[in-house]
Amino acid sequence: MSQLTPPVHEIEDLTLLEEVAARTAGVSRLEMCIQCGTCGGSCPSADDMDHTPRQLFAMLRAGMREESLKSNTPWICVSCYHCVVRCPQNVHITDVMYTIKGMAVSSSMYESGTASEFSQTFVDMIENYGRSFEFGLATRHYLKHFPLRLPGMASMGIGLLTKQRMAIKPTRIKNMKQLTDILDRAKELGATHE
Amino acid sequence: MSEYIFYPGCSLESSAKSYHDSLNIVCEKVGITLNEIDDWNCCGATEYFGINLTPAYALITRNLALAAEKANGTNTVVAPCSACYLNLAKADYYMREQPKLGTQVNLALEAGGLSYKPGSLEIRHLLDVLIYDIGLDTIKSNVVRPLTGLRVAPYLGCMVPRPDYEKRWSDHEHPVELDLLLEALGAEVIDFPLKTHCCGGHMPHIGPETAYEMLHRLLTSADEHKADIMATVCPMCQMNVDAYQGETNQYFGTNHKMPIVFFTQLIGLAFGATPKELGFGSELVSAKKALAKIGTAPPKTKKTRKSKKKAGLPMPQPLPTGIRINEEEVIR
Amino acid sequence: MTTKSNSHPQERIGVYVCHCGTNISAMVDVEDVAQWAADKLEHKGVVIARDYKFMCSSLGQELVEKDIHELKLTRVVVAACSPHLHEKTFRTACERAGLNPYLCELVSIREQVSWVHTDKVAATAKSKAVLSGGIERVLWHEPLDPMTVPIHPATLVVGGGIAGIQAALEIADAGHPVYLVERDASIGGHMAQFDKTFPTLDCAACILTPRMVEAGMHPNITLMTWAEVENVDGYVGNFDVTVRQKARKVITDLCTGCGICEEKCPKKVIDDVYEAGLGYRKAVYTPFPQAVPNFPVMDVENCIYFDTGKCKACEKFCPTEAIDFTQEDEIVEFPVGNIILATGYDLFDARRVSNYGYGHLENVFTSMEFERMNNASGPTDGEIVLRDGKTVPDSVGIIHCVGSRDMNYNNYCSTICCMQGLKFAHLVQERTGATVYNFYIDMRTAYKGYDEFYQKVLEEGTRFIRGKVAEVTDVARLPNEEGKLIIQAEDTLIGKQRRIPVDMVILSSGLEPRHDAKEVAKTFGISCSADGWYIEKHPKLDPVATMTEGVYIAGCVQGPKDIPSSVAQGAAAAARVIGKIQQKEMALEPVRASVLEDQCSGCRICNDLCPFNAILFHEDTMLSEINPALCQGCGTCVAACPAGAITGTGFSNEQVLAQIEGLLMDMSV
Amino acid sequence: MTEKNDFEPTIVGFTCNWCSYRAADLAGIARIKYPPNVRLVRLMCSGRLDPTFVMKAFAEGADAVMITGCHPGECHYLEQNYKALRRYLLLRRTLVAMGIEAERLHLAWASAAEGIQLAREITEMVERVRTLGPLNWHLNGSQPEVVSEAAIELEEVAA
Repeated sequence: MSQLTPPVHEIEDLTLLEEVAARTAGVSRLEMCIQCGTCGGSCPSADDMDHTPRQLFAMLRAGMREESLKSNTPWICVSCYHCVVRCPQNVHITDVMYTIKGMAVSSSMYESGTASEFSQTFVDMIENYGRSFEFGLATRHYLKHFPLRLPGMASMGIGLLTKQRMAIKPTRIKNMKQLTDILDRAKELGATHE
Repeated sequence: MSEYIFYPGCSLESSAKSYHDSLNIVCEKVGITLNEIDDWNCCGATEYFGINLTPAYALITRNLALAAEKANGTNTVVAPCSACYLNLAKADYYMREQPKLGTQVNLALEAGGLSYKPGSLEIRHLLDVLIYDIGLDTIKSNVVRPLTGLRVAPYLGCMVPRPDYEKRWSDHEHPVELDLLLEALGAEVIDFPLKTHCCGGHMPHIGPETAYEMLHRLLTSADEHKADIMATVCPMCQMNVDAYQGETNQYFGTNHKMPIVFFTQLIGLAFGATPKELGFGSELVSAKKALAKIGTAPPKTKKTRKSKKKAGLPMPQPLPTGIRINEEEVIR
Repeated sequence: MTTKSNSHPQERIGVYVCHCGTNISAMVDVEDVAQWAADKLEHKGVVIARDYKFMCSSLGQELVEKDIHELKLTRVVVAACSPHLHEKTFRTACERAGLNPYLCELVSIREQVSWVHTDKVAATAKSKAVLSGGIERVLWHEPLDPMTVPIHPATLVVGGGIAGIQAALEIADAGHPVYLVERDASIGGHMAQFDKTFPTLDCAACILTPRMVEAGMHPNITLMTWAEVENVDGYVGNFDVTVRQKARKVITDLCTGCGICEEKCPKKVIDDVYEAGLGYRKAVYTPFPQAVPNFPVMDVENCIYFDTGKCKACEKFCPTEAIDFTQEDEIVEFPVGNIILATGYDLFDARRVSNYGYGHLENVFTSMEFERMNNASGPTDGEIVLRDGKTVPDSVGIIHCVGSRDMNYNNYCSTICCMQGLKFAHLVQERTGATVYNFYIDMRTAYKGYDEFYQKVLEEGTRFIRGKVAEVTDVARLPNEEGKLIIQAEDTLIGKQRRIPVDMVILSSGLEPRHDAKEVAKTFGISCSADGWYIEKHPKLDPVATMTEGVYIAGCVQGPKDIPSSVAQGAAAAARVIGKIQQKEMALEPVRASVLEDQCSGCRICNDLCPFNAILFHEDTMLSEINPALCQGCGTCVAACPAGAITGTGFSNEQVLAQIEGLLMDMSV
Repeated sequence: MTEKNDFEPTIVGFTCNWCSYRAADLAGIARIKYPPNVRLVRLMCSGRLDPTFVMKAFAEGADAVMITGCHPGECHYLEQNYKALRRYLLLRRTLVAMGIEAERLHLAWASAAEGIQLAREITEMVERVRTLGPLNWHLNGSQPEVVSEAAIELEEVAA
């Protein structure tokens, strides 16, 4: 059975496939893939992926570490879980995608930053406020990655603001220290991606 | 009076305020008391898992720990947001499936003086509670302004019916719960084939073209079925379909004008609340025109797939559409 | 130490340790084991301990026989391979030498020692322990005589599909009486619904109906259709069967099968059974023209007369006054010696895979619907058309593995669907010229002539896409998809998602156990795997027998299989039964439980525990008694008897407790 | 630590003639390796398992006992393995009451086809018992008489 995020040195002798399985929350069943393609067939964003999920799993099996972690596939995954409920082998595909993202980030393999930086920006918000903060997220993210889209989007943004659907000031939870302590401890414990 | 622990989630505080307002009205009418978790934090949406696993689960579980502390007779947490619902449910389920995760998360929670025993809470979506606890009969009995004449596309998106760890829904692809609920309000519910398809998720921020494509599929199908309005259970779906409809139109050169509102807004309307107190008007694609149809006679051109009755070969009967027709329990 | 010193001082034990070539001796020091037994277990009664290259060879057996004669051995222990392989060999050797065969014990030091361990010292030590356990145990063995029971010559065959028909004909042809009981109105089973059969493309009806007629006319076959087995009592050789003959509402002695009643019946009903929901029948009907027997049955639920009290058109027009609205079910009882279960399968309900749209999208068809559509006597007179009843499709997609090889539905491979899918591809192409796409995970075309058929279909130009279909939808994205069904799948050989627009989709559905398989298994006292297929006695060496003596299985009831395999199993089961009948009586393994009358308190706890209803309670004496012919020797009652009043031959408490002692002889307690 | 690792437990395994004993045969035929610490007793059915057998094994010095049978629903004798399951649960309670760790009694299902699974179960069991260390229950003050009394009590409830 898969072990949760053991320190890196403990899993050195695992194959790439075993390592990904071991780093995935829950029981991934990744080794059970029969390469049927249900995932790739179900995926609403497959057209934009470098590899279909099935191909990615074959690459993990073949030990193609660099190619797997550089693939844009997990970043294009929209977490729709269609593949998960249809997978005949009950592979926890979406969670495996999260794992690959994490491994790509920690090994600095994934370079086209839009997706990973969106995640990082989001996480930074949470770590600062305990809540997500859409206005700040949007402006920071779009200024950096889609400056050209901003004028076109301004009307939407103004719409959201005037309809009071986007707060200009973030909300912070009361016991931010508690959350920070928990997250810091969690990061020490799961020193997976560092 | 049914009491539930309530986890609103970040969206309901800002972009999905109308969801919050309307669900409060609906819950009050049907006798649901929601006790909000004190000082809850963000669930991490779909973003935190990809960055750091243990903190992602610790982040979610802090909420469960806070909720369990004030459980006070009830152990059901209601989450109206799909992503929140899924994340809370997933954390609870995976910590049971893989006890080591639970141990590790609890070690982290300890740093904040908290703890949570996996499995001690039941995490459910608001729609689930309305259908299976309150029941369609109660809903029906509260209807004072039937939504007759309004053609509604029920839209659930992904994270409510899937992955469905606890087998709470009638189907993963074509669940009937939302349809039945909207029918109970008197609305004309279209057989929306994409009701559990993706709205694009976080793609508007990452690869907008991918998102436009998905939104285009949804809008085209809803238009083809002559829907007046879409009703959703998910703040992200609402945001994407509503806020990025303009960009999608630009990208494809189309002219979709499909309003999308929260299902609780429609329930509230049928229950007699005013559009204003339900948060109508905050949608970017206005629902005004659609709402004007309430009470009017349904249009003559009634074209749904089911109505094709021609001399030909008999169609198989669909599986009985009773709610929750899941697999028989297997002893193991 | 609680171990008694030799409690059987009079016994003289011979111990034989086998080398099995080097299979055992490479990992176990067999000489040492034998020497140790001779030295250290002498006080247990071991008078000779030998090791030998091949104990199972005739020389090895002669060694045992010679020792029994010369050393007056009263017990024999052989340490060799698994008792499932050679227990019989050594028992027979003992018998030849005049020793009761049940005084021999085999202990396994090959499968459970030499082949699974890697440390010779530890393996040798374990061998000694295992041998010691066998020696302690054999001391408590008792001479047993196998029991014999007479075999009733009649056989019950349940299920009139091709497997059941084959079995019934074989037995009947051998001159023995057969009761063939079928739940539906006619025999023929699923095969009667098919049009062509793979890979030869024989017409199913052409090859099946002669066999049906033969079964219907055979003087040795009593055909009972529209009937169900309600209860089975008794045991091998002597079963008592109770059958419910459901009311046909037609007097078969008078009916000539002219069909006028069906013609005149005003009520049209969708035929969910024979026509797979694609066609209609009347409320009084024979399921198909070649039905055997050719008598109609009345569908009371749909009959206008039973609903409103009016109509009776059938009665009015029947020329022989054969309609009887008052007819009731009848209970029929008869004895048989053996039973063959050939109750077949249910087709997987494709509506459960909601992403394939069956029941929702009108031009999605199941394999059985397509079979009927293809059949010249079917609802479309053999025309392949869309649900509108007239449009011939230009393009057809065939989806394999529907409901099979999928943890969400059935985990197993249904084995027939690949060939079925290929057959459909051929038929569509031959009859419509449409473009055909087959979507598969793995192409499984094992067995004679099957892969050749795949070659043929490839040659015909069917487009094969390797990928399990994700969904079938009518939501078009591109103009060429408008008005079509779109099959969305990953073409795994190119690693791209593809959307193929087609006019018609055929789902090659898998096979499932009958919905009532578990209850039926209970009625016949046999076991059922967790998924519902019946369990054979041995998956390789005894595929048609069950663990219950006298009950055999044939065809899909044992697991998904095609027609040739079903026929082969039907014949095989018949051969087993004929063999039994001709023995006239049979010996039963004397592993049985019995009640020690003086210790039985009459508490009746054992009565309900027995899975075979072998325990009888005598109200007069207030004692329980075990019918040795019904008892299968599981020992549950022995373990449960609070008074310790039940003993199980071959597995008595003394034997097992002694064996445990022996096994742990090296433990210093 | 090293003391515990040197300890080689002795485990008595009860097998069903129709499934787990055949699984053990199959493991042999397939040459699957597992530690030699388990000694098997063949019964006709796990339902034949008399609680006294387990007590006897402990009394004779076994460090642990393994009960194996057909999967639920697959019993050769219809459903006697459910009775084994019940007795197993009762036995575990009794063992705990007597000061023996519940982990020393283990129930595993293995069909005739599951040689690999049975070998894995055995390997895991040996590892578990190795960590538990030897069963020194006589030194802990329990007497064999206690065993037989408890066994009698069990027999009464076993039905």
